Amino acid sequence: MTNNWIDISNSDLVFVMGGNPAENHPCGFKWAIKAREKRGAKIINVDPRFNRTSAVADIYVRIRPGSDVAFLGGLINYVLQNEKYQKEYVKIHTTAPFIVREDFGFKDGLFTGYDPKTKSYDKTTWDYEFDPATGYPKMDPTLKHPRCVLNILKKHFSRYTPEKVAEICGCTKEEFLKVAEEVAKCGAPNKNMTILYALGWTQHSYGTQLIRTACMLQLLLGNIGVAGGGINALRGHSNVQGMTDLAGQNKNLPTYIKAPKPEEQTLEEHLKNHTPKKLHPTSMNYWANYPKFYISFLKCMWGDSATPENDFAYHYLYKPDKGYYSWDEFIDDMYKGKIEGLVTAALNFVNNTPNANKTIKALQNLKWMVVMDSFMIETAEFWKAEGVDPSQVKTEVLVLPTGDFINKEGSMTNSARWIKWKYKAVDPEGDAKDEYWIFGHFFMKIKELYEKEGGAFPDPILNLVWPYQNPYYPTAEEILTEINGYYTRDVDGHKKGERVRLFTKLRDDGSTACGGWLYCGVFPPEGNLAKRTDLHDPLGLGTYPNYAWNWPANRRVLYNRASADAKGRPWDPERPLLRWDPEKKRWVGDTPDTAATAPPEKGIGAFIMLPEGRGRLFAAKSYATFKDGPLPEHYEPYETPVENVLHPKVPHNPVAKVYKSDLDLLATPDKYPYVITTYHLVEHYFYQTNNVYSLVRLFPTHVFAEIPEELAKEKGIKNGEIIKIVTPRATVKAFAMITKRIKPQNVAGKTVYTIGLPIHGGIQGYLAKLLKNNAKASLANLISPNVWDPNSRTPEFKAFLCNIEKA
Amino acid sequence: MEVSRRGFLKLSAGSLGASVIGGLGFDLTQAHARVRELKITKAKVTKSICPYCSVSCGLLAYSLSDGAMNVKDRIIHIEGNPDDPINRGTLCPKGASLKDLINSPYKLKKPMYKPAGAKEWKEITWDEAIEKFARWVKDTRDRTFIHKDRAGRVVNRCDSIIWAVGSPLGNEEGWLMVKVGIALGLSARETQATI
Amino acid sequence: MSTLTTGGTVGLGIRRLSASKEPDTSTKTYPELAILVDVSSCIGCKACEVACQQWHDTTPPLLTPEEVEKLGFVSYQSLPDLRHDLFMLMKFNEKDTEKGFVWFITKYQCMHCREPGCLIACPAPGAVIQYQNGVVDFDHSKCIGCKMCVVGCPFDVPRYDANNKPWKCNFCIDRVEAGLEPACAKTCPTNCLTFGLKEDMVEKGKKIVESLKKRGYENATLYDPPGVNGTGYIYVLPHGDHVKDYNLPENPRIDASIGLWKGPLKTIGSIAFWGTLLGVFLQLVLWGPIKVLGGKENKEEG
Amino acid sequence: MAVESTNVYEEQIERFSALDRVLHWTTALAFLYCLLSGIGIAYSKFHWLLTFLGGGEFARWLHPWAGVVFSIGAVLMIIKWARDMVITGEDVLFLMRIKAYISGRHEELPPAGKFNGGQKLYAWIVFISAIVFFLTGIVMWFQENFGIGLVRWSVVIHEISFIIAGAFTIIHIYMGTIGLPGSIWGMIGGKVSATWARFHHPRWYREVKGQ
Repeated sequence: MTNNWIDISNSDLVFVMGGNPAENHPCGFKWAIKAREKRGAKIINVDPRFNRTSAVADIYVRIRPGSDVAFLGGLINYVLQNEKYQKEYVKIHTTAPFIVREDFGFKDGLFTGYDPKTKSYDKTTWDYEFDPATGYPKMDPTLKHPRCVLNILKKHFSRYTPEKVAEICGCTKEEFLKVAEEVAKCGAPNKNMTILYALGWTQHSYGTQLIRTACMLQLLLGNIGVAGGGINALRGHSNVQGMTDLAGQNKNLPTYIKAPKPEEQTLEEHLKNHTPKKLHPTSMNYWANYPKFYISFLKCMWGDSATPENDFAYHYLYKPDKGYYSWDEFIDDMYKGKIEGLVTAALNFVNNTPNANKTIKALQNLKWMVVMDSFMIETAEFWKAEGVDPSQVKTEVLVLPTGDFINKEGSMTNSARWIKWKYKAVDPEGDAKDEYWIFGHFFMKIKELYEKEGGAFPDPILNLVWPYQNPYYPTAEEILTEINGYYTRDVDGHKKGERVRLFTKLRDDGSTACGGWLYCGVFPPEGNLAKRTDLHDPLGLGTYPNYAWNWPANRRVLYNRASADAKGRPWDPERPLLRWDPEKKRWVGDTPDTAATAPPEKGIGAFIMLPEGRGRLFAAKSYATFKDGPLPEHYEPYETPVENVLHPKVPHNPVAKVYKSDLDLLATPDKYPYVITTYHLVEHYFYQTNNVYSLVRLFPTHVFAEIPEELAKEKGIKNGEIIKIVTPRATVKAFAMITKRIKPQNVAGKTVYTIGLPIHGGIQGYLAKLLKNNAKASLANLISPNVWDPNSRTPEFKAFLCNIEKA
Repeated sequence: MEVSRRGFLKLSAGSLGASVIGGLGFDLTQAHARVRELKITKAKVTKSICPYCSVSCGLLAYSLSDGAMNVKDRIIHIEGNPDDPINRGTLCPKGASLKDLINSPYKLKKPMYKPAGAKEWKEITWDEAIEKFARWVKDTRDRTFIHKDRAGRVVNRCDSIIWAVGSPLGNEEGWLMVKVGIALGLSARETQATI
Repeated sequence: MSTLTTGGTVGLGIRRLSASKEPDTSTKTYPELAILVDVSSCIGCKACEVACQQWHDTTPPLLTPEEVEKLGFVSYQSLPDLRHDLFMLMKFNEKDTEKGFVWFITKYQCMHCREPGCLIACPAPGAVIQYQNGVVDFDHSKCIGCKMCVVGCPFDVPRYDANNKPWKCNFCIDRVEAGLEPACAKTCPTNCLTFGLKEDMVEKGKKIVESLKKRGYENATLYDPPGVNGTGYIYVLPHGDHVKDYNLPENPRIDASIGLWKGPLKTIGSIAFWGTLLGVFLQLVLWGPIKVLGGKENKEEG
Repeated sequence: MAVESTNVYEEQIERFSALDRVLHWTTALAFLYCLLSGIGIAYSKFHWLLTFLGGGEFARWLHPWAGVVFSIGAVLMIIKWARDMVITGEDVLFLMRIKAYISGRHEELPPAGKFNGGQKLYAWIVFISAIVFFLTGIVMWFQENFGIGLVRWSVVIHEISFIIAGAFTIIHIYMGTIGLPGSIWGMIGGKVSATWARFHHPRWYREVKGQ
């Protein structure tokens, strides 16, 4: 989240789309209700289903699953055509004035540079036109130039007229305009809109672009960096933000520094490729400090054996050849037998990946598998799945019982980037151990094996810094010291081993070690700031500067410099998130993006992490663009009942990751006419809560599908009857819950029915006993298609096709 | 309520008279209701964070005893932490039922192992489990380690072990697992951020 | 003997007991407590239902698929009705109304009426207790299991277990006595439930009703039924003209039959009972037993 | 004051058969238990009564079962005695002159048959109230399967019939024991003295004597 949970209550309009916070983040959603109570804010909810967020929303609009970009594109078009964007903000805080290259274009659903054979883009044309003299992109502050980013947007989104939006989304024009008017009001400087979204937007084959549409809308309305504004992803697990930062996906080492590529044989080459150059004189371009973070990370991993002479042990790091190697390719490679071992901790592989049958088949090709969890999960018992003969499964499986959150001390990072500490209450059940113990023993054992027997390239293991007093049982605060970073030698007044105060102090000469630069500052010499519980809120905007610690540098709202105009005066005096105090010559309020004493006149851009120093309305190639285009475009889900009204020849995202194995079949509307969307309920959390008596009890039907009344009448399905949801991949059995909350929609001239299927089936805990032989066929992800967003590798769970029959 | 001597004397003549007629002199005084003792009065309270969604609500976990040594501790009640500025004492249905998650009968109690082709789990000790875990990783890594790729470039990686870190892990244990994964040079590393 | 001693009980904040004389409670006064249910911000998440069940350590049943199919009961509601091991229940009702589709979601439990039907109907002295803070609770040691509380309750709340003892929400009186707030009110994520003094809750409720009217809910009302002298749970209902759809009774009050049965009939009964006893006693005294007269008086039968 | 006849042996006439007596006393005992536990339950002033009837819960448990016994007994009574209890013109006259009856001036009364007007009236009160008790009792006992309105009013009706039946039962018990000396033995031993019969039930006496 750019802002934080309590900040939502500072908002004038809470726009909830692509997410159901009332059900999936209830205690966070209170702040939207408080916004209504405190500021008379309106809550708008756009969702295919009338869910429990809609029950308390002021305005509810039903759209067809998968038509989100059309709706948002329509809003951008409305804001641009009616000049409702915040002109002053757009001029100084976004890349609107930047001029785009002449040869960039978009026609019939494709951007320039598409190569059908490789199904990928050559992105050279997606860039600015550079001024040879300064080396910076050309700009037109008057925003008149036809190819300045603002006009490029105007042209691109001109096709998203209210009529077209109604046609694609299945809502009425009036409904759309009602929302558009409310949203447009928030273009005013003193009216802030916050957008709350979650997996409803991410789980599409064009999820990343979908979210960018919302970011661009907020930038145009001047709502980024302001109190009660921002783009707020309501993330999944309690520590998913922490694990995204620290555990890092394949291409990332902890805190978003990159794994080296094979062609970057020396550290110096790697650092050159990943240290961006400024694209505007006022840009702070903070990633320029990449070398400090990288070398500090190497020092943290391999300590003394990482010396300037051996490139700080750069060669110890693995160099993957695939650009981005994630779940989809894991399954595909396992399915092809390329993977020998699988180690998962607190992750239910089978239930969480689409087309679960393929995953179950893939797991059978493994040699061994180690599962660490506190419950017996479907992944560990894949050999008991439907139609699998255990005697044929050669995989050796090891299940290690781990304690859960209450048995471990440590910190968790919530969706608003607050790092909060928790204490251990009781010991784990039975012989279960917590992960500190397990990895302590595992590492010491494998190190011992390498010391005794040697093996392939043992150096990174043997020289790994393992600075724990009890190496077999590391403690939370020892590890937090590593993550926070410490001085490796006495340097300018700091003792060896003293913890670093903030990431600005990190150095690239090997004198500092830091496991995660973003988290540097959580554990200064004074003590563990994650444990702070001071409830003072001087600004009254819910920032609570002294409660726990917020990466980066305890900044509670990202890009808060953008909440003030060129002279440092807040757009809305009533919500002064950040103000330049001329007497004190300092910024006052939340921790500023820029240096606290940098006067506004210097004009340092608010978006300090971007080379342009400004919000990117156009994802130029010069800095980390996207695989499927610099601008969002409405593409139909891979399994859709209607053709793409805007460009029939290119119906789907041309660059989406689609797999073609024998099990990866795609449904077509003729045999599978109904759209189906999968989602969570407030009563359950993924599959773990099937082991919790008082939650399984809350839904008598345990596993149900929400069927519109009209469809049920047509099919003669009674309430409570068990029905089969059929897709080419598999069939799921569930109870039929006939409801009025999903209604048929008229989309592109066709009547489209939508069916809702909560994902909480499975065989864990009480469900196996209750559902008996239907349990194995109750897992929602048996039927989801193996289609993934190309940038973030999120499966398209939210919109695909199925047919329903009586069981 | 035993009727104390003073209480008995307070029985004014009027009510005494009525009771004689009514109860033939029997005095079955009203023992009044006693309110149930607050079940968490003496319990040890620990501050923790709900493991479910990313609001990360602060909560108070009350355990069975006051922390004395000779007690096998157990969670008896969990409610929201009123001093956490985000949830301020509130919890959703999942948070409110955390006691049942922690004390669930389905909790795994022992390391278990399934040999190739077996039909049932076998219980094994922790030492054997750690031994197997380390042995498997070492064998696969040694066998499939790629020092140089086909183009002769030093890559030092192992592609054939998937090292998947789930999001329920806290920052510290998650980072510890990743640190070991990087040290082993595993390229198939992923965190549960996108599924 | 059901007459109240003026000593102990009142000291404990008890306002009145079932089937007992109403004591004078002027010595100590306690503020009346209430919970405001602002239905307009209730997201139906059932956190209250879980918190209540967790605090009271009850274990409501897991319906098996066969039971579900037989009942045909498929809804977001966890069970069709309150039970002896389910003190409160979130009721869901999907309805197309003249103002479009509305999802009526209501928290249902004992309303802690100020004129409790259960207490009035209960014949066992001391079995139903009303504290001065308005909470109504059962005392199983006094209850004889005659189920008159079920007959008397205008909201159909008390439920009997196998020991023939009634159960219902007791406003977490143990928490309230210890100075805490009820479990449901504390856990409610969106502050739809607010716990406090009755007058504060009524005032806050009225303010919410005003703001709802401004937001287009013209017939928003504050549901604090006068038929039972107001309740411990008061509801802000956005659609005040659809009280029935909220699964709440339109005009809950003490049924005339109970008033009749506990009031006049009791006096008539006592009069009849003592009257007859007096009658036979007078007959005995005035004319004495009607003996068989031997000899002269009844010579006509001869 | 009238003097009781003192001769040692007096001719005894059988008034009630063994079956009558067994039937009467089982029904009477059940009814008595119901009445007392009814008072104990319904009237808070008499709640202490329940301690003598087995405790509050036990009394509430036994009350309906005793009611069932009473109802069956009453039905059998109806079958057996309804014919004798038909109220005739004479009985109405008898009731009109009830004041004479209770003050011992028998001469003004029409000669009574086996049962005089008062006894017949009481019989019918018991028969009707038994049915009412049974119906309303079943509704209150298994109240889950009845509408709440029906349950509430059956409580009221149950109490009304209790008041009526209860009052008359007090009279019945009084008359049967103290009010008319010698009649209790008719219901216990089954025989009454000839003079008793001739005095109280002349017509019945004449029928028995075959005149």
